[in-house]
This record gives sequence, structure tokens and C-alpha cells, in this order.
Amino acid sequence: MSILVDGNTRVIVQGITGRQGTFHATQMLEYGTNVVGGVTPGRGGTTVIDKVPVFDSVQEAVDETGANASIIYVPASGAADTMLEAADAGIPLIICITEGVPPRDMIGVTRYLRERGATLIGPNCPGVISPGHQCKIGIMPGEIHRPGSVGVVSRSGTLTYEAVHQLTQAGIGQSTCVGIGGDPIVGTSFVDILGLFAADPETEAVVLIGEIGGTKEQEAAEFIRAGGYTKPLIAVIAGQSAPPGKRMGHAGAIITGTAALASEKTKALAEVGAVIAPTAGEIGATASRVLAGLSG
Amino acid sequence: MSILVDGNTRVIVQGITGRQGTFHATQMLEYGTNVVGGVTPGRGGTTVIDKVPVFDSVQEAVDETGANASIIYVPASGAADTMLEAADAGIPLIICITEGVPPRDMIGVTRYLRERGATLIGPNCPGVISPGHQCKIGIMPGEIHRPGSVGVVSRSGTLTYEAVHQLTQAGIGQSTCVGIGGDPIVGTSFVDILGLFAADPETEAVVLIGEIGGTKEQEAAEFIRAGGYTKPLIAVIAGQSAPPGKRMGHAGAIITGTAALASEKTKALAEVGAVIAPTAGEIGATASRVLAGLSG
Amino acid sequence: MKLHEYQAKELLASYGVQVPEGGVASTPAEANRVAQRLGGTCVVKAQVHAGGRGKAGGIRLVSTAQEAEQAAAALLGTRLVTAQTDPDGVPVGRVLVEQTMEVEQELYLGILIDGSAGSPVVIASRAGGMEIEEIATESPELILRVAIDPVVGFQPFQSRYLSRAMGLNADAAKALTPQLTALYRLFMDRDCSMVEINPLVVTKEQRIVALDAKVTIDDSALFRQPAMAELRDLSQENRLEATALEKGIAYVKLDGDVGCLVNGAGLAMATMDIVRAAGFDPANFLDVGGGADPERVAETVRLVLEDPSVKRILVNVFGGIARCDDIARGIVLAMPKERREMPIIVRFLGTNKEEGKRVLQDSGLTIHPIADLNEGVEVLRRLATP
Amino acid sequence: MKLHEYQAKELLASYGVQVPEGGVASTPAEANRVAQRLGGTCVVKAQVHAGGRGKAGGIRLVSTAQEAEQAAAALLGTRLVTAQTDPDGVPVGRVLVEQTMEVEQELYLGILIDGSAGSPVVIASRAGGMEIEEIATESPELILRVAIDPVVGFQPFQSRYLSRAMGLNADAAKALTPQLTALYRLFMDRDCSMVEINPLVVTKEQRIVALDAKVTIDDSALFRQPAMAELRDLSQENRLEATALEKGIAYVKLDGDVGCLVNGAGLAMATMDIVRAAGFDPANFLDVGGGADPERVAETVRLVLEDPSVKRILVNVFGGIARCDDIARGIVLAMPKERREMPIIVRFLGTNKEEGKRVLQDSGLTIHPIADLNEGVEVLRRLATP
Repeated sequence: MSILVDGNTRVIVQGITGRQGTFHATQMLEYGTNVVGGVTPGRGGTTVIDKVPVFDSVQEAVDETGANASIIYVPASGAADTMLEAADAGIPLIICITEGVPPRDMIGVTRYLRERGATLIGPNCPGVISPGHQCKIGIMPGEIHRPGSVGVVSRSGTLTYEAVHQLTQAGIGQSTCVGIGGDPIVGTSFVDILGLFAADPETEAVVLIGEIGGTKEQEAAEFIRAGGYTKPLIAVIAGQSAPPGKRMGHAGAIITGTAALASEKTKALAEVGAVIAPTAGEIGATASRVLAGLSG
Repeated sequence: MSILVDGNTRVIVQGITGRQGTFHATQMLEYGTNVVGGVTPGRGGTTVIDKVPVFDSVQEAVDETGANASIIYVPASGAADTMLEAADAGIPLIICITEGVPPRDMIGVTRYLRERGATLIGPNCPGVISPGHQCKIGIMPGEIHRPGSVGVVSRSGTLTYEAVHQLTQAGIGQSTCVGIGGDPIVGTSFVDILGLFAADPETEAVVLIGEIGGTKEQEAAEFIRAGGYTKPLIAVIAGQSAPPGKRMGHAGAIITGTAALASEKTKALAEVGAVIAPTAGEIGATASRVLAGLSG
Repeated sequence: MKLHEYQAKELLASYGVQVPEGGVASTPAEANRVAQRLGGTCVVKAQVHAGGRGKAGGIRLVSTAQEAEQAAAALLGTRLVTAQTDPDGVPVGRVLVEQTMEVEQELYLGILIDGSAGSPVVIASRAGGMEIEEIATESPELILRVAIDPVVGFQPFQSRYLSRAMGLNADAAKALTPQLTALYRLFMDRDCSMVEINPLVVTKEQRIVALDAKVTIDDSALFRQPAMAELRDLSQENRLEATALEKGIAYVKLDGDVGCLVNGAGLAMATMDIVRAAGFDPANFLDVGGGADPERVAETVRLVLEDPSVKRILVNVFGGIARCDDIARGIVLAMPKERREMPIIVRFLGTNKEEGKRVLQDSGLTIHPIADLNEGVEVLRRLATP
Repeated sequence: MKLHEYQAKELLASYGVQVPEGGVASTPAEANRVAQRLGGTCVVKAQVHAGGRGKAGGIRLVSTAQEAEQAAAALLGTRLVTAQTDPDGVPVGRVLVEQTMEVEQELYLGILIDGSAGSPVVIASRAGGMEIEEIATESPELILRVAIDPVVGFQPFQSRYLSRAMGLNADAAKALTPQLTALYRLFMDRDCSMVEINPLVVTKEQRIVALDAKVTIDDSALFRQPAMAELRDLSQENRLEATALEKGIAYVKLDGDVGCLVNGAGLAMATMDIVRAAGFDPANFLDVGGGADPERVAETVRLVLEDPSVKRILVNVFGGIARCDDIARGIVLAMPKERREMPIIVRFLGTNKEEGKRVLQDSGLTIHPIADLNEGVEVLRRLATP
């Protein structure tokens, strides 16, 4: 089993004729993802990567291919428009890889998508992969994943790969891995994804990868405290050594004062029973220990 | 029985210290409405009409009085703010009497209220009255109403009074009378109210009073056609003699072309079984005939 | 409140919408100067608040500045009668002198508020140049509607959809997006009830240009649009209607002789319907409004009395937020001594109706109280047959 | 991107927010002229991108134009060191000379984006003058938060709530609403990530005035805020960080000697955490970003090399949207011949990792390939103990 994607997921790639779009569409196809089309305005009627049809609009792509998921690789200035177009065309799962989307745009996008019942993953995220369904909608290196029963959810991109790599090295497969994105406003939160993993019978445990800034990890802890998620949780928070007051890439520490610190997040999650990996180098080992405890 | 209001309705009056606010709050109290407070910023701590406490904010009024309905009498320039304040404070039923609220404001207000689960009646409406519960939240002359089982819903103000007057003269009492308001954007539609009347066991029939402009009457007809409302309906459409292209007060005929004509609306409603009163002078007589048919 | 074409185009240009080069002129000499600047060949357009200018001779194509001056002289100071005006037309106080352009495609574009959706909507069609009502009747399939979400505003993907559906080529499609985005921003910023560009043209160079422009500002928002309110040109409106508008009264001049004084637009229309169904003709639509006090009612009554066709007055007031006694006092205030004989048929119901009746009975005016509208029709008949 | 106080105040004023009268000066003589215009008594404020100016002597109260000139002379051209700057401080290129005012109440006001709510939020407190972190620690109950709905924007009822909760009197409360409304409009129009007015004061005359102003424009939106982008003052930023910023690279200078070249902010932070847990100190935080091509990677590497403290480099790249071969080629492009001996510890995983490894192995640089981060720590130790 899995969350968000499964064997019926039919994916279109918005921005498929761009450098990144073509490259990653190819990688997704090679992984086994059912990429049914692409969208680049003005390029409708052509094909790319030998056989993938390109459409001028998402609506046309949906009408022709029955797509039910979209992945977005367009420049930041056009990303909001692209997400809105996907939702307007009725796509229920929209994954936006683009980084640098202005937060003001995301204020409107998240509301628009919510009102239309669309789930947005990202922006500024690596995407979603379910190894058991050979469905990869994102930019993660597919070969590091193995089918299994541990869910992964993360605000980070490459740190997620690190975690997955360690899990696989330790013989632990993944049900679904979700990068929710590192921007201040993203479509889907830890809480949303934990809720989905809680309801997925074949996910036995979850690895949560947080980082400094914001309060999303504390919200996850609150959700667990309220009983929304009761399976084992392994957590790691990046940025323990980051000097306060400096903005480390996408991590913003302004709003919430001390709550944004790694130590506060670690504490909040440990209090509700999460097992904390001391550094990102020990995610695999920590997960092995937790899972051994389960089967033991 | 009734819709929207009942014996548990506790009303606050926003703008209670203004000329209209004080006058109509007095009238409501005299009718028997449970007016529990009023709101005028800067006048908190005082009382009006002998005993009604005035608060600085809706939140304070709700906290102190347990109000669950609000009626708004403030100038148009402040009406949007006032409706939003009521919804923000958790008031589930907001009735806005004010006319001349700019449509651009209503775009935001209707969304804000919908997201918070608040029902808005109006703006530019006479309000809601349920004679059986002695609950009048509005500006309609209370004495013309009688308890009974006919619902009234109308885009017009004074034409509603005319209709109610005729019903009462004909010995027909009302369950609830709702003026949804004549502005282009209002909180509640004919469809919404017909849905409520459909579910109200003690409403046996409904009088619907439409007018030229827009397509709200056609939407009501669609709703009936789809089975959303199946009780007898008596309808009258004002503006049959209005010359096209001229704006008659609040009626706007631009968007929808011929659909805005009285004849089109009459036709749409007649097609789904509504009994049409030929002029507003014959509403009472038409209703009598329909109800006689029911009991006969 | 309607803007003139030249005002609308100045507003459009300030938002970055492309309009033809040109200038407004209120004298033939000014028109000459603008035409010279434009190189002679140009179009001279009468500035009036009415459609159908072309067929009525209000739009003239000229090829020299001299001709432009003559065309302006022929238009300025006259009254233009079009299919949409009263028989006496509307005065031409200004002409707009504009460059002509080579047009490849004519589109229709409108933005308005869709009441049912509670949001703005863009209406577009490839059948530009025709009136929208005409398109709606003849080829409704050519009318495109795009609802705008107020949080995110008009979006490029919506523009691309319209371009595809209207058959624009890639260059024109690219040019359309910023123009529509700017028009939407203008619509919202300025509290418009309508922006209509017909035609919006694609030029030979694949530019998108607003060849005509109608902008209507929502009257209810004029309090916060002072710059727009200043653009009002009362000369373009029926004198009585303009006076009414200035006083905030909803009044429409009609052809009959029964002056109607009603509160509420719905009841006013219903009253007109009944009057007409009985074979009489209302002199006006009039809604005295909700919170009318005696002085305002008096102004309203004076408005009705100013119309020389009015032979009798029908008052139909169902007091709610309006009170019958206020209305009665207003009538007494307004009616000049020399017209005390004019019959006033009065029906009061609702708030303070008894006091209202008493005020009128004590006033010395010629009052015919009635209990319902059918009785009103009877009184009208009795008065009409001496 | 931070604005200077004087830039922020000019922006505020253009939106109708009240700020003290004053003017900016880049010479003592200019400061004198501004002070004369203000009548002598005024405050001279060093314009630097750092808090804590007051305690560091960067804000001087003077009572004559002569004194203002002297204060300006003492500040201009120096580097101001505050609790928030590097030890070598930031250069003072301009001073803001402003009228003083009689303050009755000092408030805190901030607007930012609440990521969890997905909307802007207004933070306010009656404890103005203190840093918000200080208020949060000492009297969290004095911090008020008001979420703003993006469709309707900031509303008067929210201002009334804040006024009541902060204990403002009726006049001040009335004055607050238009000021907050304007600040919110500015925040949205200009793609701000933060607007902070501390203190926002109530004057003796019950005016509301922004006595200080910090405005930060979201870097990701600078492409559509050209007027704001022009206000950037790179002199205020760490030179390497400023260069990085200009190139769109997320780089933060730190104190150690291990240059870190990592893709992804999360992995970069995690890598720093591991380096430090092993007893070493990273020289920088650096995210090479997602879609880096070789030329951009090369620029990034040059940035790391420009820091003289860097003794060795740790490359940790998990290819995703970034490809290991692009990163490898960028490293080869950037490394000057004379520094080929600098040890580069490299871990490549993911997209095109094999090709990346091959590129480096063939380059002639001093490459230490590692399989995981623990092995990287071992190599660091080995290199550190000769």
C-alpha cells in the first residue's frame, strides 16, 4: 500500500519541454512511473522522449489522457499560474518542484487548491515516490528506494535522499516517501501526511525529517498527542549547529522565536514518543533499532 | 417550526446606537425578539432602550450574552467590516440590512463568511421573521405577519411586505419570511432558502418573489427540477413592464441578457410547476387557491 | 456611473493597457492640432454616453488635419441621436481624435461581477465589433466566460485559454496576457461594475489594442473613488435622472402621466406592473429608498413634480426602515401651494402608517386614501373619466 | 533583502503611513541643513542593516544644527559595531536626521507571513521599544496576533481589537486603523517578508507615527519588485554573503575551516551538524541549489575558495534535480591550478553519481572519495593529524 499515489496514478509533467522537465520526465519513465503526457503552452501536438504527447493546456491533457496527478517544473515566476491551472483542470494531486516561488503567490495558491479539493505537495520539494508501485513523481534518485513499510516525510530534499539511502542500506524498505517542501507556505504539512500514514495499513512506522524554522514539527507533535498518529515515529531535526538569527537557505526563524530552534522541535517530538536520531548520519541505525523493537 | 431562527435565537444589533439601529431594535423588542445586546465601538458599557447592553465589539457581546444572531444597521462604507467582525466572533447567522454596500466588498465578505460557516442574509434586505416564534430580525412591519405554514422568500423588501400583508388578509399565516436582498452579490440565494423550507416539516408551501435582473430565479427553477424542493410554490416576478436597458434600482440586467427578463423567469418557474401570480396584487388570491387545492 | 471613451482610455493607459494614440478636443482647432500630431489620417469620435455612434454619424474617418477640424466642427455643440438615446439625443461636448490602425482581428472583451458566483467574470468572444447581446442571440457558442478567483486574480492560464478559444496566434496570445491582467486590476482597483472593450483588436503587428472602451464605476463605491466621481458628465444624462442620481435617488423617467412614489425597487416595479396592467402609464420608476427623512422625501417629490407630464401621483409606501410619517411630511413639504389640487392617491401600510395618514389628511392637499392597489386602480379610473 | 530605515520610511510615507519629518544625509553639511530645516533639535541615526544601534552609539540626540553636523561627522565613514554585527561592524554611509517627538505610548507592530496558516499575520504589543524576542520571553501575554484573510485584507475591526487590547484611547484608536491598513497594503504590494515598526508611537497629539521601520523584501519576489531591488545596499552585507546573494546562492559565512559544498539546505545543515558533532568547524553554510549547471557550480566553489580560512572542502551531493556530473565539472572549472593540492572530500550519490566521480578522478585534483558521512569524518581526522 501507499499514500497519495498508487498503481492508478497517471501523471502529466507541466514544463516537460524544459531542460529539467525533460530530464526528470525521462527518469520517471525509466523508474516505471505512468507518465501519460506533458504540458507546454505553444508546444501542443508534439511529442517528447519518443512518445509522450505534449499539450497546450492541462485541461487538454486531462481530457486526452485521464491524468490524475501533475508534476511541475517551471520557473518560479510562472509556478503559481501553473499550479492554479492544474487545479482548475481538476487534477487532484499536484506536486510542485519549483523553488523560489514568492510566498505571496502561495497565499492564494494554497487557498485556491484547497477550495477545489486538490492536494498540493511543495513547492520547493523533491516530490513523492512509492517504490512498491514503481511510481515516482519527483526528482529523487529512484534507485536508492526499496519497497517496504516505512513512510518518510520531510521538509528537506536531499536530506530525504540521505535518510532513504540509509534505510535501504539497513534493509528497510519504504511505503511512500513525501517531501513536503521547505518553503514558508507549502500545500501539505507534516500533520496531513502523518494522518495519511496513520490510515495506511501497510505503513508500520514513519521517519520524519524536520529542520529549524517555523513550528511545523511542533504541530506534528500536537497531532500525535491528540491521537492522530499512533505508530512508531523516528525523527531527526537538521540545523542543531546553525547559529541563531542567520537564515539557512529556506529555513526562516523569525516568526516563532525560540520555537524555531532545533532543540525545541526535538523536545516536542520526543515528548510524544518519537525516537530521535542524534544526527542525520544515524537515521538508518535508529530506524533499525525501532523496527527491531517492533518485531521483537 | 421555522427556518433560520427559532425560540433560541439571541440577537445582537450592530450599530444599535444609530438612528435606524435604535428605532428598529425597539421595534424588534416590542415584537418579542430576544435582543440581548448591541454593538457600537466606543460605546461599550452603556445601555440603550432602557436595558439593552452596548458592547465595543461583537466578540465581547458574544462572550457576555451568548448571542447567536446579529443584525447590522451601519452605513455602507463600514458594512463589510461589520459583517466580517460578526463572523470572526463566531456568529452563525448574520443579517445585513444596509443598502449600497459596494459589490467588491461583498466578493470578499461572502467568501469569508462561507469559510467560517456563517449564514449571511442580505445585504440590502428586510431581514428574517418567524411569527410563530415572535422572532423578528429585520425592518419589516411585524404586525402584518401571522403564524402559519407558508414560507416567503424574496429579493425585494417592501414587495415582501405587500405579499405578507395579502397572505395575512387572506387568512394565511407564515412559517418564516426571508428577504434575501436585492444586491448583485448576497449571502444567501433562493436555492439556499428553498432547501431550508424543503426540510422544514411545518412549511407547507412557499411564496417566492423575484424580479428582473440576474438569473437567481432560473437557478431556483433548476433546483426544483433537480428535486431539491418539491412542495407547492407560488411565484411572482416584478418588473414585467420595465423598459429593457434601464437599471431599475438594484436590478441589474447586464450579464445575462434576455435571461434577466421577467418573462424568462416566469417561464422557468412555471415549467417546474410553480403557480405564477399574474401581478403582485394577486399574491394572496393565488396562494389561497393553491392552498385550497392542497386541503381539498 | 459611466465614463466617456476618452476618460476610459486615459484610465486604461494608466494601467498599462494599450490604446490608440490620440487626444481629446473640445474645439475644432484642438482637433486640428491633435490630427496634425497624428499625421493627418485619423478618426474623430463624438464623446457621448451612448452606443450606436457609428451608424448615427458620430464617428468620422478623415485623412487630413483640415478634415479632422471640419468633422469636429460638425459634431461639437450638436446633439447626437442614436438608437440608444432619447429622441432629442445627447450633447457632444468633446471629440476624441485618434490614429487609425491596421486591424487583423476584432475581439470582444468584458469584465463584470457575476452575482451568483460572487466573483468577477471575464466575457470574451472572437466576434468582436458586434454588441454582446447580438452575439448572445446569433452565436452564443462564441461567448467565452472565465470566472476569476478574487484571491489569485486573473491568471495567465486563463488568458491562454481565451487566446486558444478565440484562435489567436502565439504572438497575439503572448501580448494578450498582460493586457487582460491590467484590465482586471483596473476593474478591481476602481470598483467597476463593468469594463467593456469592443473591439479589442489584434493589429497587423500582433499588438493588442483597446479600440473602444466603456467603463462603468459602481455608484455605491463612488464614496471611495473620488477621482472617478469627478469624471461624471451630467450633461449626458436625462436631466431629471441626473438630478435624482446626484441626490442618491433611484429614478427613471418613463413615458406616462402617473407619477409614482414608492419605497423599494421591487414594490416600485410591481406597482408599475399593476398600473400598466390596468391600462395606465407610469411617468417614472422611483424608489424613495430605505432611510428617507422628510427633507429627502420632499426633494424626491419635487423631482416627480418637475416632470411636466405628471398629472396625478400614486403613493405606495409599505413602511419598514422607511416610515410613513416621514414620507407624508416630505410630500407636504414639497407640494407647492398652486398645485394643491393635483390628486394624490395614497396607500400607507406598515411603520407609522396611522401618523402618516393623519399628516396628509391635515395638510390640505388633495388626498385619495386607498387600502390596496386594486382600489388605487379604481381611483385612477374615476379620476381619468371626468 | 533588507531596506535601510530611511528607505523603509520613504516607502511607508508613500503609502500614507506617518513617519517623523526628516531627511537622509551622506555628508555632515547635509546633516546640518536637514537639522536647520527641523529647527535644530533632532536625532541623528546611523543607517545600517543591524539592530542595537542605540546602545552602540549609532543614534544621537542633538539640539542644534551644529551638533547634528558633528554627530554626522562622527558617524559617517566609520563602521558601527553592534551586538548584532560581526566584530568589524558595518559601514555607516548615511545618517537619517529626524525631528524628535513627544511620545505618549510606544507600541510594537510587525507584519509577516505565518507559514502554517498560509496567510499574513499582524503581531502587535503595547510593550513597544523592546525587541519582540524579549517581549516573547518576558511577557508573552502582551503579544497580540491577528491573522489576516487575504481576500478581505486587514479590517478595521481587527484594528479596533488591537487598540482595545493595547489600551489605546479613542483618538489614538481612530488614528491607528488607516495606518495599519496602509502598512498591510505595503506589505502585500511590495512582496515583503517582514515589516516591523518598533516603536510605533502614539504622540501627545494622539497621532500614530512610525519612529523606526524595518522592511524586508522577499528575495524570491525581487524579480517583480525592480524598484525595491534597486534599494539593495551590498556594503551592509558580508562581502562573500553579498556576492553569493547576487548570484542567487544561499551562503552563510561561519567561523570554521571546513568549506562545505552541499546541495539542499536540509542536507547542508545536517552535514554541518555532523561536522561539528565530530569536533570540526564548518567554514560556511552553503546550498548549491537545485538546478545548478557547471558554470554556476564553479562560481559557488570560487566563493568558498575566496574565504581564506578554508583549509579543506567537504562536498556532499545527493543528486536529484542537481546532477553529480554538473557539480563535478563545476568544481574542476573553479579550482585554480595553484590550489590543486587542497584536499576535497567528495561524496556523490544519486543522479549521475558515477559520471561525477569519473570527472573528478580524471581532473588531477586532490580528491578523497567517501561513501558516507562517517567516513568523511574519518578522512577529516586523518587530514587534520599529519
